[in-house]
Amino acid sequence: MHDAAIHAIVILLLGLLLGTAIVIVRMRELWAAVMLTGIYSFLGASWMLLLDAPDVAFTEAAVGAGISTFLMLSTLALTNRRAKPQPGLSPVPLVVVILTGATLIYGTFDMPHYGDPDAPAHRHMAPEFLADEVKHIQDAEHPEGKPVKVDVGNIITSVLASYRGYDTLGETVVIFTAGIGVLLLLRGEPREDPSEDASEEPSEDAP
Amino acid sequence: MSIAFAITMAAILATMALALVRASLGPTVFDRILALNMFGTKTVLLISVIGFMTERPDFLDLALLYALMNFIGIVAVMRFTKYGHFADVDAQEGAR
Amino acid sequence: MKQQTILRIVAKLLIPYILLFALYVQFHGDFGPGGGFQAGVIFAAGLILYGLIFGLSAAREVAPPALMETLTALGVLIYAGTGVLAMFNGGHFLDYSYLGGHGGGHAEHHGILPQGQHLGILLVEFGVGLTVAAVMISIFFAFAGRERVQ
Amino acid sequence: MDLLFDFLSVICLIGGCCFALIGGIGILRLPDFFSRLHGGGITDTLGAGLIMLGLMLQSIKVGLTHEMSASPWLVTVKLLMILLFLFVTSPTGCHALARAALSDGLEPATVDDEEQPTP
Repeated sequence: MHDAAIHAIVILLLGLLLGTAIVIVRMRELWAAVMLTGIYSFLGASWMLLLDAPDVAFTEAAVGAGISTFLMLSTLALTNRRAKPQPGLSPVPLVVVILTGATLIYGTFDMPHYGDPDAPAHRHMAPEFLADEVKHIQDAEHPEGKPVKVDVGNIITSVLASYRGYDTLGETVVIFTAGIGVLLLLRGEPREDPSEDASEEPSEDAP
Repeated sequence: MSIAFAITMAAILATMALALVRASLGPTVFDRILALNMFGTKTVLLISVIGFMTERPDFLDLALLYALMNFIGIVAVMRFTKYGHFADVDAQEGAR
Repeated sequence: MKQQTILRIVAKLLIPYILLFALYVQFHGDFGPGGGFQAGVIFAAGLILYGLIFGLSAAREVAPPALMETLTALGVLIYAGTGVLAMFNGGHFLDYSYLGGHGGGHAEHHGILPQGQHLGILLVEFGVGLTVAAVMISIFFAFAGRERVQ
Repeated sequence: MDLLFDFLSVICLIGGCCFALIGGIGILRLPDFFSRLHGGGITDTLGAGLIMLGLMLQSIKVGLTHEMSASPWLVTVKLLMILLFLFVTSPTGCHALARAALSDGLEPATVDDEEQPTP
């Protein structure tokens, strides 16, 4: 009963996601499309939560609801608020998308079932990560030869920050580089600080 | 209890669907933002109920986060629809 | 937006909690969901809310852009520096077990948590959070400071 | 005792569901923006409040039966904080929205407006 209810909820959620995606595609007002991507992110986070991935959902929540809405809106502020209407509809993109989608879905048939304990992902490295997690609970019984490696409550944090420290360092450098890139692009010409002369500027610049 | 949680989740999802319809129809800008506001609240509720249904109460951190972040999204959208940019407007806005 | 009293007061009420929640996510990430990246984003979101309500110049006073750019680099430096510190203590790069202060780096005493790992993860997550928050705030200033190009 | 808590919490949850659905229908069916605000208001305050109250009763029930663990009480406090934030942010959003709509020149529909197109 419990599992059936969760499955039904997952299907409803996916249906809502699909509906949101269709609405986003049909929206000509770009800011409204941005707003709807916020809604999409709400639904996506709920769905990830149902798949038992709270850390991914947490990232989605932190980025999707506030920051990404704001960033996309500020991009719109610098470009254009409405999408250009497409003159004619060509069937080629639709065919390409349907073919790609069908191929991807066909590919998932070979993937292990959700939560399958025999899946390669659960047999290769995961037992080692998990074993280190439980070790501190029964630490007293353990023979001395085994080194305790990571002993942090959240497995995700220990995997990300310790086992895959190089990876996370690389990601941090990527964020750093991206930030520097955006700053270099948007600070192209030296502008007057608008905080100082905001009172004069509009009267001079106003058309 | 799990049936009650499932019914609650279904009702919340139905409300979300209604809000989504309003967000897509919405004749004025403000209708859409109102629907977004409602959608955010419903997400907070949905996540809380999911946390109870799957017996993982640490999911509530996520609901708390959404309760806070939803407000930021709404303020950003409202400011954008009003001014069209995010630069300082206090001088232009005057005594409005 | 500054003229809207209710919005301003509520924002004033909320911003401390958003920042506090970011710190909670940052330092509780070892045990609950979340970590440096999420905490940085939430912290930046708090400041962005401040900027949206009280104006860009007020936000620039709270978080000077020059300082933000420095912090961007400082976060990466803290991360890499933690790794180098482990090397100085005799381990590999980013091998936090050697940060424990016991010298040999073998912290597997009975009942004692491997302090090095805790310390290392804490430092590294702090570096990530610092970089992410500073980058997000810098991007906010960069985007919001520009006017529409027509 | 458990049964009482379960009963009360189911009543709260179902009540919350009803209010959420009423608000959802309201936001879809009401004629103009200012009346749709009411639909949003109902779900955001009474609907959210009742559902949160139902969840809180559940966690209080767990907290009373397992005295030694502190976690159910933490859950209750977190729910209370979520509710508090919702109660603060959501009406503020509605208020700012209504204000923005008024200053944008959107007029609330009145009875006279409705009579004119359908004489």
